[in-house]
Amino acid sequence: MNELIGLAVVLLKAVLVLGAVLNLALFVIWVERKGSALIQNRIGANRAAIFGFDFAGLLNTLVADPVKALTKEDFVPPGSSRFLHALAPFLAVFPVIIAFAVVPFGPPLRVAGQEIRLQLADLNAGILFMFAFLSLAVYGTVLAGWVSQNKFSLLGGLRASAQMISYEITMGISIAGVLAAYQSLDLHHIVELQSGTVAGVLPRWGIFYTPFNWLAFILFFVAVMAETKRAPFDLPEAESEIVAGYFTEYSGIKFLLFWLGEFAEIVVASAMVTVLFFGGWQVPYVEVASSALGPLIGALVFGLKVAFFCVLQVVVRWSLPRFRYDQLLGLSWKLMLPLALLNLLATSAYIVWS
Amino acid sequence: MNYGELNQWFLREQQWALLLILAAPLAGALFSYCTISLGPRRQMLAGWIAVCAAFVSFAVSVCFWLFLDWSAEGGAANSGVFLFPWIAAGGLHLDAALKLDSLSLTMILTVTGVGTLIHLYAIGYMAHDHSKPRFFSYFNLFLFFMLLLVLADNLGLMFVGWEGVGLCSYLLIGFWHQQMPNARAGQKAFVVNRIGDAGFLLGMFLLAAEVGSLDFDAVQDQIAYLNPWAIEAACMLLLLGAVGKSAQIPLFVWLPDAMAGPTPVSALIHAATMVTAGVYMIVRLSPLYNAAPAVQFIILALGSLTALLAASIALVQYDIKKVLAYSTVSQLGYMFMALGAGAYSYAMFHLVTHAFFKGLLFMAAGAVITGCRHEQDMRRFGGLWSPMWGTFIAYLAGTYAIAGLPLGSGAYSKEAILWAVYTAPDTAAGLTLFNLVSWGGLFWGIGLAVAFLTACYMTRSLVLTFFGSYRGEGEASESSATMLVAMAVLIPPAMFFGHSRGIPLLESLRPWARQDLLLSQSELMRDDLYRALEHIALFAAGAGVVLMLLAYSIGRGFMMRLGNCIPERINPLCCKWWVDELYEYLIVRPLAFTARVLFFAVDRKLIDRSIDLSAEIAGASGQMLGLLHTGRIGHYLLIMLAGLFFGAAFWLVF
Amino acid sequence: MEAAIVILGVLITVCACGVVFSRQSLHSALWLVAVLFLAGAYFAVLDAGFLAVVQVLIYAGAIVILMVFVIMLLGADAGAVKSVFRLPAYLGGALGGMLAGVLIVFALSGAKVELAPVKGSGLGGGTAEELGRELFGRYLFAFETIGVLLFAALLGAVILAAEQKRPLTPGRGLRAVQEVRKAEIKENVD
Amino acid sequence: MTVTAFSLAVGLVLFLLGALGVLVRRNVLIVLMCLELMLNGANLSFVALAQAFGDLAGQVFVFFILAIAAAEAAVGLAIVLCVFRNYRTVDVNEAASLHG
Repeated sequence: MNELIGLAVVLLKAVLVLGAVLNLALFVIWVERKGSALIQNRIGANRAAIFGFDFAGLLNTLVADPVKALTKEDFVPPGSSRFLHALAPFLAVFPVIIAFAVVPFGPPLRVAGQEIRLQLADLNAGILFMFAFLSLAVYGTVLAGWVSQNKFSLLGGLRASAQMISYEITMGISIAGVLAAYQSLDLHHIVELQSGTVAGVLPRWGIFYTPFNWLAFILFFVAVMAETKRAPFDLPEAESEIVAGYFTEYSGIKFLLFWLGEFAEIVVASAMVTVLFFGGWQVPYVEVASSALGPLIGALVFGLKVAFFCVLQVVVRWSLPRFRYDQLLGLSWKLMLPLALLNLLATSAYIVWS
Repeated sequence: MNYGELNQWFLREQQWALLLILAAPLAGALFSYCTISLGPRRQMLAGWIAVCAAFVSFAVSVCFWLFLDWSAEGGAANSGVFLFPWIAAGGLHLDAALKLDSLSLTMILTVTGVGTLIHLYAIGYMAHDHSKPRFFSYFNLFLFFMLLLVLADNLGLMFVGWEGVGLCSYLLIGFWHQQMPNARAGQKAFVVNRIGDAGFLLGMFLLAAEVGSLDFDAVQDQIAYLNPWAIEAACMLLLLGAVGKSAQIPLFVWLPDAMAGPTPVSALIHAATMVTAGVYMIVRLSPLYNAAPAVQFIILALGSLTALLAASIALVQYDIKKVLAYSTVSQLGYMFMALGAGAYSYAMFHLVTHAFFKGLLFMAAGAVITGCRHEQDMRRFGGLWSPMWGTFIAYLAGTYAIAGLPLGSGAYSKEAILWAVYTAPDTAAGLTLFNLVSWGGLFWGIGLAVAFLTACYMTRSLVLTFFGSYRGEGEASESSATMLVAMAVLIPPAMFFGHSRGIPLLESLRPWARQDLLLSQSELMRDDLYRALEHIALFAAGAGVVLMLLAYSIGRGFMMRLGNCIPERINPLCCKWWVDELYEYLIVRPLAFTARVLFFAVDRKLIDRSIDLSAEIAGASGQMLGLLHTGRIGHYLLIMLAGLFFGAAFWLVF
Repeated sequence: MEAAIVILGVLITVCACGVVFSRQSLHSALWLVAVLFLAGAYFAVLDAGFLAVVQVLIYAGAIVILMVFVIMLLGADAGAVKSVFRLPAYLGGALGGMLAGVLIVFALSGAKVELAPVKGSGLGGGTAEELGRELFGRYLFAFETIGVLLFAALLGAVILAAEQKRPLTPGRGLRAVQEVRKAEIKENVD
Repeated sequence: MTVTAFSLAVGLVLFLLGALGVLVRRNVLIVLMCLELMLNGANLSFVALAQAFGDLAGQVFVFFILAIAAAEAAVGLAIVLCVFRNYRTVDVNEAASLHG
């Protein structure tokens, strides 16, 4: 009997999480459209309106774009296999969404004596799980680049694979120090550790956990942005150079899937940052877990933090120019990797001596 | 220093004296060779050094003969000297020791006596030769080895002398080695001698194995305990050595060819001394031979056959030295007959007389050859009795002696041998196979025929050379003084030594004589059988001489017809009974053939080929293995997989 | 025998056949990713959680991407099957089959070998801590050598693949480099 | 048919398919992939036996195999690049100049 209940609970959580992620992704799309307009001092998307109300462009991005994408002709370039052409966007989206399964978005809910973790899958090696699936995301772009049979997309794919591999390493090593500090890979446990305060004043968030975590945060944040192939690092789809890079040949729903994948990745990135460095659902100076409304407040706080970082990423995207390819790789291999190693060294030294 | 003191002094120093006999010729050889550094004019000094050395050893031998009592009653006096322990291998102990007894005394007296005279003769003969030092040093070296052979106390040392003598004969025969025939003659002599020596060696080894020591006395004592067959075998092998050295039936081919050497060499080595070494060896081992009746019979048969053969060939020879060479072979046959009959002392007696008259004959022949400017063919001689009257007298004396005419020394020794052969006891004469006639009688008949033939060919050569008209070119001139003196000195012993039977020679050789042997003049005269045989022999010799004189004076036509009835080519006598051709086809040709076959077939084809083959195999397999490396990774992986598969299968099965 | 294991086993086999028999190299690369992903899942089932994630992260995430990168770089399919000579193929196939036969018999006979009784999954799910303790405990030396090996491989790959502007001749000291630079400048000037 | 036996069988099949691929295929890249396949076969067996014997050594070993596979793939691809630069093809049989 309770297995069924367990199953039901998991299904409920799964639906909940999926809905949250997709909505959040669409919300970010809207934020980007409006945000970029705001930054560039223009009005942004407001054509789609029902009886004159455009709900500040929301209608445009949430209803008009999806409908447009759905109704467009799904064009497959001649000579490439249909199946692979369809597989690429799926591979781009699927891993990112699954990566979200490990994110704890609230303190455990005590219902009828059962303790339910507001976390879809409580894995021992949680963070690695996310990394693993993020690294799978690369195949989407690479496959797309190769299948669309043209030089530009091929170049896009190549650039994507090189970029992803280099920044994945930096990402891994930068958080190694932090995880060493937390002494655990289980995200839920990490967030619990971030309650309370450091030296009375600062909340015991990841960023203040060890003297060097701020460096780890900066490296990690930059690496994650590179992973999402946006903003300064959007070489694989650089419009000016290689005509929208790997999804040149895509249109309609496949193009939308690529977009969705990208923005989902932004959300996952922000989620990782908040969980690791900004205390996930922890509220400074307030014991969220113990209070009755804990789960609700935790989830709300977590959502706010993620939203804040999404907006941050959008702002960064529309303000920094694009890297050149060798600068991109140079940055990763020559600057960020050594820094990450230094950080790891310093953090482990700190852990040993403290 | 009267005679008595001299006698005492000599008795004390006799060991050194014995050594001196040997040392003198050796020193002579070394010094005469040293004169090679002097100018050509002064090289004759080598000759005189050689003569002096020979004379010294002759003088010492004479002293021994005088000062020691050799008569049999006083116990055979002998003296010996021990030089140094030569071989000590396992059970065999050979030491270099010299021994002198009546037998070796007779030998060294003849050897040194005739040797000195021939050295003197050689000075005259070799006057115009360019390498005199080399010649005289070889001559003296020969004398040294001959004396070593005679004085040796055991077979080992005797063998050293035996080989040395063989070496010197080779060197001297091939003295004028610039001409190929002389060199080849030298080689032939040496090879044939070596075959004989091989027999001698084997005999020596057998004796050493059986007796354990090679000393003559030790052998003599052990004879009773030896296995009879071993004795027969040892005697047979030693006989082979003697036959090789003394040029008997199977191995006599080298002696006629040895005439290629200078005449003094022929005179000394191939008439007087070396060829008699075989006889001396058998006499020295007479107790051994007495115990081997079968071998004695073989010796008797061998000797008579050789004598007959050689005498027949000598009849038709035109080269004067060849005639004398074949006569030597037949006279040696005579000596072997005496040995076969057990009359060792008669053999020694004939040996001594033969040394004298044959030496004389050879020196005379040499004088004639130098006189006629080195012409050797008797058909170019003739009427030389007037220009070379000295040589004529010498040759006449020699012929008189060798023919066995009455009162000649040859007669006495030949008749004694004939008598010994006739009365040879059947046991001593060995097997009476067919009991028809006792073997002794048969061999006596052969001996008589040989005596007749000897007389014939000697008078023929005398007549052809000295009577009739001179058929050669140019003027024949008498030879130099030294040669004449040497010949003159040798004439009396050659002619009259026979009478001296009374001299203790036969007496002293008693230990080596058969019991029933008549050893003194008086005994011989009293025996009527001996007197009968003596008359028959003298009649045969006389008939031979008279017949030849008539043939060449009156019956010349008859002689011509007789000669032409059998063409030269197939006349057995002229072709020397085809013995040389026999050896050529029986031995030399097959040997050469097998050598060639072995070389081409076995060595070239089999051995070299197999080595090259292994090299080729290695190369080929390397090549094949090379193919395995195709450069394709697929193949390599395949091979790895195959290995894995077989490994697993192997592991699985076991 | 859980259903998952059987399904995973079958899926892995199918994907493996995909890798081996697909004509295009990229197809086989993708099949390989599938195999690795499923293997990761299989590890997870076999109480090796950390290993599963690491497998997916490193294998699928890095190594195969490298291969895909090379495939795309070389346009590998340009040189598709050219030479006709197929003997090694058939031979390989046959031998492979035989080997398979032997090994399967080998495994079956092995299966009879009494495996140690499953001591309960005293494994603790193969979490990172235990593995870490093992790795830095008993196998520290091996871990260090693996580090050295990886460094060597890194160097090797870089040197091998680097575009050879100047041949790796001995004596590429400072002076040699300057000379070459001078030659290049001269070239440009002409 | 216990879990371990089944896992061993699957590992074996993976290994065999990998070996077959390595032998049969001509494209060197696919050969490399099949090699990875073989290694995975081995990994699978290791983990299965690790679970069977309850000893972590198996997993540690898989960890090392992983590292080695990475190194091998890196160097292998570098070599493939060199070969491609010289022979203009990746066909294994073309690059066969090193022969006896």
